[in-house]
Amino acid sequence: MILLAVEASGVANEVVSATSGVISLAWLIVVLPLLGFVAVLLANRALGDAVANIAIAVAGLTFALSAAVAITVIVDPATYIVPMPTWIDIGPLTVTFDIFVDQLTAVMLLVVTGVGFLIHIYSVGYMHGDSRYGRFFAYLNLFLASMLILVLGSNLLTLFLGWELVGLSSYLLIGFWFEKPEYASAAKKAFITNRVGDVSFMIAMFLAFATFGTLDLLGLIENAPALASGTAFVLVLLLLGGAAAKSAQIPLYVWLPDAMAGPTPVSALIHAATMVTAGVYLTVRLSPILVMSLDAMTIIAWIGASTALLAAIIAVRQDDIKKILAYSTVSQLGFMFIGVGVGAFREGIFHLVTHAFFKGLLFLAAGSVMHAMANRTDAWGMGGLRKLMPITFWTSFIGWLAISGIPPFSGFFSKDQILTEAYFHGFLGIWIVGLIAAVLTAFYMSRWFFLIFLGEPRFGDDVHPHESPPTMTIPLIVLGFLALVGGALNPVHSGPLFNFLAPVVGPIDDLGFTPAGPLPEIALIAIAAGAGVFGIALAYLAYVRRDVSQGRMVEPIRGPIAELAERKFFVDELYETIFVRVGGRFAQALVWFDTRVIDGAVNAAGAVSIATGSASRRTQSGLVRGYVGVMILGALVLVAFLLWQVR
Amino acid sequence: MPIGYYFILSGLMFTIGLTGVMLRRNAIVLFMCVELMLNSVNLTLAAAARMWGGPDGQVFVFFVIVVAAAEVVVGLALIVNLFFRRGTIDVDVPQLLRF
Amino acid sequence: MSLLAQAAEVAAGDTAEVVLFWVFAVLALGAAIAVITMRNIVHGALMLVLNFLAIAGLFLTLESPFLSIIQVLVYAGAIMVLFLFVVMLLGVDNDDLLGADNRVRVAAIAGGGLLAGAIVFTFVGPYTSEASICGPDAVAATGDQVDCVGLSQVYDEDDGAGAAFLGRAMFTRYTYPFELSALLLTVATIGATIMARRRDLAPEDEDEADAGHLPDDPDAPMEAGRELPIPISELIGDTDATKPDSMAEELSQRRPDDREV
Amino acid sequence: MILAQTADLPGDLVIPDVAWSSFAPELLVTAMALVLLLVAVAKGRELLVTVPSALIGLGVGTWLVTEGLVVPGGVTIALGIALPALGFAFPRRSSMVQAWGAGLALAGALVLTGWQYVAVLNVGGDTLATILPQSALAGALANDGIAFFTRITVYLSTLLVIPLGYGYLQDRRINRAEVEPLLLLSAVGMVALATANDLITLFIALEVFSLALYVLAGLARRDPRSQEASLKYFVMGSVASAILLYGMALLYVATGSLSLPVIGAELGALGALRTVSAFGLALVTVGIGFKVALVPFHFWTPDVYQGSPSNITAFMAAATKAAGFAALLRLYLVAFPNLQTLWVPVLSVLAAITMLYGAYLALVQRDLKRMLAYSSITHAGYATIGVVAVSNAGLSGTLWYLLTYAVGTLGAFGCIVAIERTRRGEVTLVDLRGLGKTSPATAGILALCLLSLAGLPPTAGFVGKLVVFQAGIESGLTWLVVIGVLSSVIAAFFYLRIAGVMFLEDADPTRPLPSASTGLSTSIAIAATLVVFLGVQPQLLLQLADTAAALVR
Repeated sequence: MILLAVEASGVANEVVSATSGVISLAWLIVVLPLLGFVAVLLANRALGDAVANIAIAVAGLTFALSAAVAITVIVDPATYIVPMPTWIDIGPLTVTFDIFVDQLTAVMLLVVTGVGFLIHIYSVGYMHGDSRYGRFFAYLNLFLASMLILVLGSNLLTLFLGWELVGLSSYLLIGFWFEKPEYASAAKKAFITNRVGDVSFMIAMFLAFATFGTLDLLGLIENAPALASGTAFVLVLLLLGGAAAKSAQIPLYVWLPDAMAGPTPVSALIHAATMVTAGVYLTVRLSPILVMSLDAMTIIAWIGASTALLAAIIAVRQDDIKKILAYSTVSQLGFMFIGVGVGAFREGIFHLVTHAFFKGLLFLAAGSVMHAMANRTDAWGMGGLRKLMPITFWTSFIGWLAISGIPPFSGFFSKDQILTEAYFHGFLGIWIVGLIAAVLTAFYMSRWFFLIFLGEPRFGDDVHPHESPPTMTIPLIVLGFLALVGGALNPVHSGPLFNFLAPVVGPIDDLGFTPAGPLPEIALIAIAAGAGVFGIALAYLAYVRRDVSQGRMVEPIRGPIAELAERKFFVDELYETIFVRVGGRFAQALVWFDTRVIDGAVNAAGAVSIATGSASRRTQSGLVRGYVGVMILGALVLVAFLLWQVR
Repeated sequence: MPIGYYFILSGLMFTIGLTGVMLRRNAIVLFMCVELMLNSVNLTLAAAARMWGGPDGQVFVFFVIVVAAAEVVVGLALIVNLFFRRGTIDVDVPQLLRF
Repeated sequence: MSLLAQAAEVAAGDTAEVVLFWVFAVLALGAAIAVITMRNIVHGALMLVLNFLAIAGLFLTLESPFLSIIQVLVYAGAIMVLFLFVVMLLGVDNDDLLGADNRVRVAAIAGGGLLAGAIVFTFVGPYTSEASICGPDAVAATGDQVDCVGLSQVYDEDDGAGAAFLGRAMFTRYTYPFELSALLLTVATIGATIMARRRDLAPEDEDEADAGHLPDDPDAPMEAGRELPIPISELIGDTDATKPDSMAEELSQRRPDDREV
Repeated sequence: MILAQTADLPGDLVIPDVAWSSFAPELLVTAMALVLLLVAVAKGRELLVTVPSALIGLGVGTWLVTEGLVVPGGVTIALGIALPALGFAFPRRSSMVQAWGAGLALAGALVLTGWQYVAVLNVGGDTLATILPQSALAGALANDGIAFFTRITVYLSTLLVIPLGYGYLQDRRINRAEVEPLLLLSAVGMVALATANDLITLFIALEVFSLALYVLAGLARRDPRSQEASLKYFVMGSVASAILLYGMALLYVATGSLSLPVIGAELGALGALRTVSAFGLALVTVGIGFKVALVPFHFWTPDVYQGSPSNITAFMAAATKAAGFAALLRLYLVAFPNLQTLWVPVLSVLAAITMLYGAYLALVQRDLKRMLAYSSITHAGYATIGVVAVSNAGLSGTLWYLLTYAVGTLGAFGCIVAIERTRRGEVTLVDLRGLGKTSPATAGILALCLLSLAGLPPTAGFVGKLVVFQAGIESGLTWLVVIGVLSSVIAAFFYLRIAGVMFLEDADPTRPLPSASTGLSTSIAIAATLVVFLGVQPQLLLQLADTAAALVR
């Protein structure tokens, strides 16, 4: 097998302490946006809308610097450590702010700052006239800085710092239009779901420290082969918990669709291109640990596959053009996790990059459409925008074909390579699920595309769609170009990106994978491409041939699953019941305990009376004595326990 | 007299004081119960001093008496203030702070 | 040798100690029970005095005559006078505030009984054997029995009351707490002046009206909204009461329902 | 008579050498408290008091300098000069003199603490080591890391509380002249508690600051809530200290000593008599658990925190907790190390319950002060993790945690004071709506402090939690740390809720804006700066905490 042979090329990086040259300036990549954030906030009142220029200049500079750093890494591949001040130094735990730059970082840097820069520009047009225009750019800069801390941190703890800051700034950005209460609550939901993942991440960190005695990425990666398989299993699952929250995987994906409440550039930047990929980045970064537990990797792969499938099913019946894209993002992230889980780390990263291009593009296009349609988002109220918005149409066209996996658009290569790898690594079930998800992807994206752009207009005379201003179309064109040619990064399995990343991802070749079947690579490629075409064809039959443009329009996809999909499989309601209602009962019970029980003197002195509590609330007195009573009860329990212990 | 009887006696007195705190709502009686508890501790300390044949316990008794005096002064001032503001010395009547 | 010291010597003697212990013990316990059960505060206070005096007597049997004097002077003399003074000042000589509910009483007494049981359990045995009789007795402690050294040898001959014995420790080893106790009394004095001042001349006291948002009548119902704690569903939404009170409702409301145009 | 007697006594009477420098900061603060009391009494004739005390200060300072104690001498002289200067600067404004005097004394105490730290750390051949013996005054006083670090936390908190409450007290017209002296004296009591090396000192120090706090809680004498808080605190506090005292007495019965290290040694040698010591241990746990508010001995906390004047609440939350934990650390690590098998499980369970219970109940509070009270209960649980770790890392972790908690909570209460100044009554969540828009500075600082309390990086609270949790993991208390992390996630809910109300909701134009006096804004700003500084560059003080751990025992 050609491609199995290539995987053996893992040559370890040498570690270089960068004190001179471009890389030694890498700390500026983090500091610049931070300064930009502060500067924009401070100058907001004085400069008015002109502050955006500061933010954009900062983003541009950061991008330029990142490009320079990336070029250095390409020219001279190594792991660079830029020494920075110490953060925490207590006994065995030493944490520095050192900057960590290697091939993977370089890729992430380019994606984050590149897409980030484009979205800064796009926001000039999109956010024009907003009352908190300046503040929006400040938050964008803050987000950029947080994401870069995450990417450049040389230590799990600094990575975590970025991880939390990313959550915080995304909270601010999702809730940016807090005038609508549901937006504010979407922000809270996102933050809280992420906090749940953080528990897992923090425990993983403690476990890693207890196991390795260090939190340095280098130390972790070096010592990973010595890991016991049991520890590795637990550690990887804990890491997965953190990654799943940030990257919106089952069961923690629920926040992402709601997060669409934020301004569309935010959706494009945070919820498509950068923040949500943090989980993928984390797992790939720690892939040497991942490969120590194949069981855990299999779990990751299955979580990815089921997320890809479930989100794709839900997306089929969404009507909000941003919601469709949101579920599509969840689904595509599922593909990336499939990649990570089946050991196709580089393919996962490749898909991350192409996804950043085409999903960023699609979101921006959706934003452009909303801009034209006076912020409407219902796909059924659109149609026929092809002629009215030609640039948006053609760029969306590229994005649509890219995400549907049609050759030679970028998405085809990355998705196909993940699925092929799944097949060759013996994950037949995942390969099949992935194919189904790919068909569905092509289907719902075509539905999205057809409903918006084709057919006759289905909106009234109150809106007058028009092409967006150049600040918005230029980023569209750039991203469209990237989505078109992005596949060239790694057109075949041994492409340039693949070789570039080879030294930094886990050693996959000695894991003993066996192909799942006799199919040759070319057949797999054909099947993957066929899946995309099949999905598009289905959608064409359902939404174009059936003449969508008539005044009345009926959703052709029906049935119980479709209904379930429309209600998002009641996952929100389920969580609501579990956490909010049950949790609420529990809290109320505790409060009841703390007030009524303690409060009512009657119940003060013993568990006996607690049982019969409410009956004897006759005397509302006894506060202090109630408190004293419980204190004494506690003392009695303590005394009894300790006396029992010594006897 | 085995020294343990003193300990048991003072322990019982302490318990009585503690029970009184749970039983009574009158702030003054409540403080009396606290005094009872402090005194029983004094008895324990004095008996222990005798048991160990050292001065530490007796010194502690002395200091406990000082503390008790100081506590009573502040406590009674509080009660007087409370009585003039609210007209009662029932510790359970003021219930603005809860939940 | 002072009279008191002689009394202590007699009191701490074998038979006399036993007799006196039981007399004072019964007195002390009885008085203590009376304190917590008597309805009349003045009677209760007098019972407390009796209890203090009984303890003073017990101090005598414990070879600590100096403590006995202090006990009578400070407690029975000063503290109890203060108590009685306040009782008289407030004019609340009748206390009908005994915990009204029988269940409280049962619970409190049960708790007290448990604690008392634990105490008895702790001390009976090691501390109540023959070896624990104080003084240079012939019975040596065996097993987990505890020996009682007694104070008779450590007192100087001319220090029958143990004052020098106490003072030596207090002003050498315990100088620092002694100084701290001076601080304690200062704090108590300042505190009492702040608290008990009927009217502040300057600075002006807080206006009565300023506290007007609170019900003057302690039995008045709570302000609206303070009665119940927050329902937890509000935690995720915001503070606006008109909102749907759950995430799911919000989500379902947002779902566009206009598929048929 | 007594003198004659001592002359005749045999040679076993050793009057201890008093190393005044061992408690120099407390002396300074106490002296200032007394001078301020005199100033208060002098009423308009402050110079009559300040000039003589300045002369005394100059004299003592000069003597100290000639004795080679340059730093304490310098501080004393500086204070001596500052006193009449204050009188001149604020003629006929005794409350300003009070505040400035108290602040200066506390700043001086901080300087002296720093000096002591350096002195003790330079033990190698330096003369200062003899000036500051490890245990001064025949062992009544321990000069170890717990003492030093708690001094920093307590004096710093008090220093921040004084400007923080100045305008507030004036607004509510409860700025009695005795407030600052009481604050100073209770700070001294707290530090004395942290330095106490025997049970008597420990108990008296506890009473000193408790009595002061009972009074301070009831400072707003016409506010029934303040009255109620004071009474409740007093009743429960005195019962708790009686229980603590009985526990101490039982320890004395068991070991025959009141000195903590000796108790520690004796408890190790004890065989069958562990019953009495276990009994004592249980009761001491109750008493100290009450002071630091461990569930189920926490019930006073919400009521008292809510009812007391806000600046006093801030003081209670920040400083009392530090002092209480200092005593807890010393008791359990110095006196009870041999009973570890007994108390480690007990305290671990208490810590677990405390963390969860506090966080869960804070969720459903409307009143901000009450919410912070429950949050303070939660934080007591986190700090306890460092204690049950029974290691140097745990010890330094707890000390450090208390410092981060103190600055965070002071900042938060400072913001509440700012909001409360413009209205009467409690501050509820509704009062905070849209504060991010109308008063971004207050809202920003409050959010920052809350994030620190929630333990989000890069704030001080994160480093605090990290250090404590790490110590817990190292000692194999993974389950406790997991509960801690869980509880901190629950806690994030309500901290975030406050931030959300401020930033993601519309302002109510009828609500008055918060107003901060110069002093208030200064201390809030300092607290916020510390929150960030300790989060981003914790190194300096972490090192101090680390050496603190090395100095114990």
